Amino acid sequence: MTAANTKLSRTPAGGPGLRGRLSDLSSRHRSIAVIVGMSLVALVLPLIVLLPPFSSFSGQTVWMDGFTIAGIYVLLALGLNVVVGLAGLLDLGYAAFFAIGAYTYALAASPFTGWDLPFWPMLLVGAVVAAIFGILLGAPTLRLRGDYLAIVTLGFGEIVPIVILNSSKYTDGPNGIGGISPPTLLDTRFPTTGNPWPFYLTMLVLIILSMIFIYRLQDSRLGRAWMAIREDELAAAANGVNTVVTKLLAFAIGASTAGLAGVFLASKLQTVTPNLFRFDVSFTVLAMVVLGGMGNVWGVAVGAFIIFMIQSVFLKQLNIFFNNVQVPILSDIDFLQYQFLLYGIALVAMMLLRPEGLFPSRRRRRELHTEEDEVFAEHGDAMGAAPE
Amino acid sequence: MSGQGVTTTTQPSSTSGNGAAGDVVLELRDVHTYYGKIHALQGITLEVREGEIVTLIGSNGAGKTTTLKTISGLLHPRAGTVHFRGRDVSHTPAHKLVRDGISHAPEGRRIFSRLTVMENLQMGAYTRTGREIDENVEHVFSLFPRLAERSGQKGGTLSGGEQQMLAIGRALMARPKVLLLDEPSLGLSPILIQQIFGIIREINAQGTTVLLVEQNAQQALEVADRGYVLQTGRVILADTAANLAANPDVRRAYLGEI
Amino acid sequence: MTTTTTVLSARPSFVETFQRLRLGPYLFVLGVAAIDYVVIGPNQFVNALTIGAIYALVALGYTMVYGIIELINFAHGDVFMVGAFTSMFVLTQALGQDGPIDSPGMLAVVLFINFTITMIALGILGAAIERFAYRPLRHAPRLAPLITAIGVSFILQNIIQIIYGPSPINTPQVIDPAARVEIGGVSIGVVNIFTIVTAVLLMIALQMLVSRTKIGRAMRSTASDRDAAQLMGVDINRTIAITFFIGSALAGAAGVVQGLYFGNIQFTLGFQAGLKAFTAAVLGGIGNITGAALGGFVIGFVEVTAGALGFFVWGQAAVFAVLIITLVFRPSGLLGQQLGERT
Amino acid sequence: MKLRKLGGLALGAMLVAAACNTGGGATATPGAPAPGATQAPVDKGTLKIGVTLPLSGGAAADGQPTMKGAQLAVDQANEAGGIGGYKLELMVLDHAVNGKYNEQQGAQDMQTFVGDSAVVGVVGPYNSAVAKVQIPISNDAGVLQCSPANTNEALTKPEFGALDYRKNFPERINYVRVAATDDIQGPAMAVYDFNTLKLRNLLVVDDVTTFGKGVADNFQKKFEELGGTVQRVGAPADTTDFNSIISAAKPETDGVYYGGVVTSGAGLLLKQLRQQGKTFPFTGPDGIVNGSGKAEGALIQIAGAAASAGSYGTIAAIGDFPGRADFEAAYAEAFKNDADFNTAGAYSGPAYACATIILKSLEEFLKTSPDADQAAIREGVRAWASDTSNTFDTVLGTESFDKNGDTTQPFISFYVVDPAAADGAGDWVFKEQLNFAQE
Repeated sequence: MTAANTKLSRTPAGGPGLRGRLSDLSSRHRSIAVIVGMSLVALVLPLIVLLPPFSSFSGQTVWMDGFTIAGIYVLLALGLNVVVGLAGLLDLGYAAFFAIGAYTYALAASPFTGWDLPFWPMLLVGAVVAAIFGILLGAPTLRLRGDYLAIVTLGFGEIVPIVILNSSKYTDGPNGIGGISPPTLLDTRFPTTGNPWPFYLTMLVLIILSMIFIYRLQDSRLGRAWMAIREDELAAAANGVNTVVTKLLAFAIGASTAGLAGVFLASKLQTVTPNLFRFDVSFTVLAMVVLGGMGNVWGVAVGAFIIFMIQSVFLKQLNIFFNNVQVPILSDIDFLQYQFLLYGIALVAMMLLRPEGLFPSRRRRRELHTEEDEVFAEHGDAMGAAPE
Repeated sequence: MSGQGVTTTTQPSSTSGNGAAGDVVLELRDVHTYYGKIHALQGITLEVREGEIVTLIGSNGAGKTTTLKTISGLLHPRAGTVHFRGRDVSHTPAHKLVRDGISHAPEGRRIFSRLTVMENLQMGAYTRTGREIDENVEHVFSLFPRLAERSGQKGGTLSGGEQQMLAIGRALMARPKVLLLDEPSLGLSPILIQQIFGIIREINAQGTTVLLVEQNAQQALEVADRGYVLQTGRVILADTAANLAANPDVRRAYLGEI
Repeated sequence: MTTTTTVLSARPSFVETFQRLRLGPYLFVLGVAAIDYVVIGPNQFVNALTIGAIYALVALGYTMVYGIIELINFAHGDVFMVGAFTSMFVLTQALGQDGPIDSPGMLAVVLFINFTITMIALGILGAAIERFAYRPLRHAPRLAPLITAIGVSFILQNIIQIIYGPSPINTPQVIDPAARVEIGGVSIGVVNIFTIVTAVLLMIALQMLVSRTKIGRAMRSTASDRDAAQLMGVDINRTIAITFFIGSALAGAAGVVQGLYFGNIQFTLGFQAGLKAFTAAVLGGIGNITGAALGGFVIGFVEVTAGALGFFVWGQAAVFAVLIITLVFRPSGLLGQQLGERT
Repeated sequence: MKLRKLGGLALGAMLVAAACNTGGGATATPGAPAPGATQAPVDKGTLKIGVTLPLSGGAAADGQPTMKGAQLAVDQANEAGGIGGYKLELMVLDHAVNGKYNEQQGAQDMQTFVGDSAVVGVVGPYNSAVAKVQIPISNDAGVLQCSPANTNEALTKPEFGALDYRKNFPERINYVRVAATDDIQGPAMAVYDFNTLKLRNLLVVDDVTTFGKGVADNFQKKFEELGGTVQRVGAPADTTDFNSIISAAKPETDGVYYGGVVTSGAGLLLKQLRQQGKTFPFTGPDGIVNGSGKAEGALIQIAGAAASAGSYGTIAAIGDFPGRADFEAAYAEAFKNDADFNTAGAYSGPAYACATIILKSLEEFLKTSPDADQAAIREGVRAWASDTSNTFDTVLGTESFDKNGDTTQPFISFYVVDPAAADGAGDWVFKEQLNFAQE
């Protein structure tokens, strides 16, 4: 208790005044840093794949298409990081919001409904619709303890695909929705093959905007409230934080980012099916956030990118490589198949050995390493195992 | 101030037979304990002799409860040692110390609310077996007849005073050499407080050494043989209870005198 | 479970006694069962009781672990799955069985050995998971053990997948699945009866263990107040390990029963079953053993009723809907205390 | 067929040593590609045939034998000296994620193929759901895609919404398939159930997938037209407990149709049916005809040989073709070193046929334009294959495609389980095949 209070007092109250202005300034710098950093990434990635080890696998357009899909996961990880990393709420059904975003656009711009609403405003609509579902789910359950939320979201993540599958009238069920319009800019439709630049750059802009938005939130009063809740909800409440509203905002913002990613996916694939949003998407994104470093915006972005590339390129190449060279045991191992074994080992090892992730934020590392000593944790008499 | 004879009371059940003062059963030497990064005990040195009632007094946050937790093994010192009957127990876990003879009735009673009174007592004798338990239960019931009446009731349904009796009775079930009592009078009516302190005397008279932490310094110094005054994790004063009760600084700071 | 009989002798102020005995939840479940029986008929009712019994056995592990260390052990569903595979291994490799056993004596011996070995093996697995994956994180932020549990779940699934492959695998049904007996004019499968009776017996045994024995008291006191329990001389680590052992052993028993009943198992078995069993535990009031058992049966009713009424695909959604509704309107579940209640 | 010897050029890089031995088999197989007889033996480089299938985890049992069918055709073509001076290379991409087909990965793999200008045609996919995300990409790029196994009618037929998938170039047919569609396969079994098995009241269960629900819908429509009644239930593929469905079946039920593929579901449904004493016929589409009682994860293996008696299934392709024995022998010889997949699967032949069609189109195009660049070759192959007037001699017989890219020889083959086959483990045996070309 005392420990939590002292920790809490470390975070300033925010608001106007010199300190507020200072943090404003630093966040503005951060925005510039994000723009500069991501622009560098945007330039370097297409160039690096022209170099030997990469260029031998596939051509630049293929690589860039892969990067674009990886960007979807980066976006998802950024959003889930708000929920898990910043606010400390475990969301295990994150793919549900991804699905909601994707189906929102699929219904808005496909022959299934006959509508053809433009992509750009739909990005926002998809995000808002996902956020609304996030609030509808979160409002009643966020009052409960954090691990209940994990289970409720897991259940929600299961229900959404089931509902989509079985509401053929509105979603065409397992058939999915095809013929979704790609985005148009200045009356030109984005090419779905051949020229990957429009989708690539769009994704990049989405990531930059999301990162800046999340950084700003993180440095705001809201961000500090999230951190306070993550550390000690009771203490946060005692310090005047409206915990339910604050958690709800984290949940809604996380959901809306997934919605954004969903709209983008639908326009990129031009077809959506319920199968795209199974629980393994939720768990993959969670692994990305944990491995990247919960709470660290850059960390999870980089983590997501690397993990996606490992699973979609590296493991495949490993398979092909060992199949070709015919190493006795290794060529029998199917590396793709054991992707989740690797995730599992990584999650456990990470929590035991390096809970702050591969790319930790400085603050998070400090927090996670203070509690190593024998602490007399205050356990309440929450629930006895007593019968009757 | 009447007080029990400061160090002169002979202990009827004292087995050591080492004179009136008794052996040192418990000794803390320069103990430093932390909560995470918070330096809660900053070098506590104290001793408790067999048969004594020793009290720790001090304001909130002085480290009284932390000292008890460090002795009973719920916390372990980062520096310094705790010796119990000549053995270094600084890093012995709590559940083993119970077996060795240290019982701790923690602050806030911490009784098992969903276990019955009888089950709570049985838990107290967790380290004991068979007939011993029955004897101990009888012993506790003789000290606290109210508990006998309520033995089938859930601990959570007891009144505050009854819960305190249960907490003390439960601690006694292990037949401790040293009983650590943390704020036994907290939240009780004056009559009940009198009753509880009477029982503490009785327990002590029956041969149990008591280390008592109390907000109610007045009462504590009345029953205790000696006392230590703690402030911000340090011992600032150690003396007989009578002397402490007479000390003007103590009277001003802890006994409510202006 | 036993309190239902006490009400018959209750004379003074019925309402008062009713409230004191907290019979509401039991009557609720009985009512659900009765209505369900009328709606879906005896055959479906037996189906519901059977799968409900399996869910209940798995739910016990969730509830015990949550009760004692407040961790949702995500890996528990997969422990159940490992139990099913262990049982298959024991039956086929150690006992050389591949189908129904005719001689009742022989059958009893085989089942006894199978249950014993599987439950002990799974108990050890559960305790080992606790020791290596959860204990080091006992003082870490809450999120850490939850994430570890998810990792352990992946690891268990993939290890079984590596050993037995991804395809569903047949496991010997030593109790002839076609054998049926007539009870009250209803033809019931012998394996159904065996499943239900086994589950109920295990639950009663667990109840006795928890309420009557020293280790049971240690578990309850640890759940109630870990530090106070420690001050009583309870070895917390050992008690928590034993809790994991018992919970996992019960999941192992559920795995045995699963194999006997369905005759086919797959490495993915644990995910769905785990979610449903967890729902059962929450519905019953997590931390409450009787509640978990009741919850398991209710989930069985919900699922089977959906199937019986022709909404099979909605069955799973209905189970999760039950979970969400429970958490929203009665987070303490049927029998549990209010969340976070400190008395 | 004349084999032209090349100076050991192509032989060096052969992955499968056994391919050397299949030389004789290749000439005997009607579908063996005709090598570029008229071309001068110059090395023009390598062209690629893509294969997009789920190949790992639980999907391996479906994907691997199918992939190997295509591999056999390409190996044989290389052994025969390549085509038009080009060597051929199989480019295999697996879109199973965590052991199950994954549409998004399938889309990415198709991007990889279209992004590699050496890819002149693609064999696959296996699952209709994956085709739905791949066709928009391959259509946009104009890459020929030949699926050995897709049966969902919406992929090709405009009246079922196929134009949604080839939105960019609706008139450009780049997706062809050798399997009959579900609007043929489903009704075919409905007629068989009604007329041959004399069933009237069916329990129809589907696995709530694109394929399963689609084929069951088609089945139900036809069966009801014929005068039967249907009780319809959806049960997701990972369902293990069908007891409540079985108990809920109407008392007059005299048979079951299962729409879907076997994960564990169909096998458990069959097993639990028999355990509840229901001995009526169990029928289904190609998804349930997936190997003998010895094959891991196959329907007969899960349900057991005895329980599988009375099971009937269809294959949306020709079952009894002239060169079948030869093909299976060639396959077994070529892959005898592969412990898991050394016998041909239900879609090995169709995949072999698909590869043959791509190779044949390539050969014909190179005859007229030997010096075309890769982009022109790609388009030439697509145009030749989708030209409704062209025919292909394949292992499945003579194939040609209609204006939507569907086979003009939509055969449905009927199979029944013989519990005594496969040394008592039970296996599917061929009963009859019908050509639904005029439907």
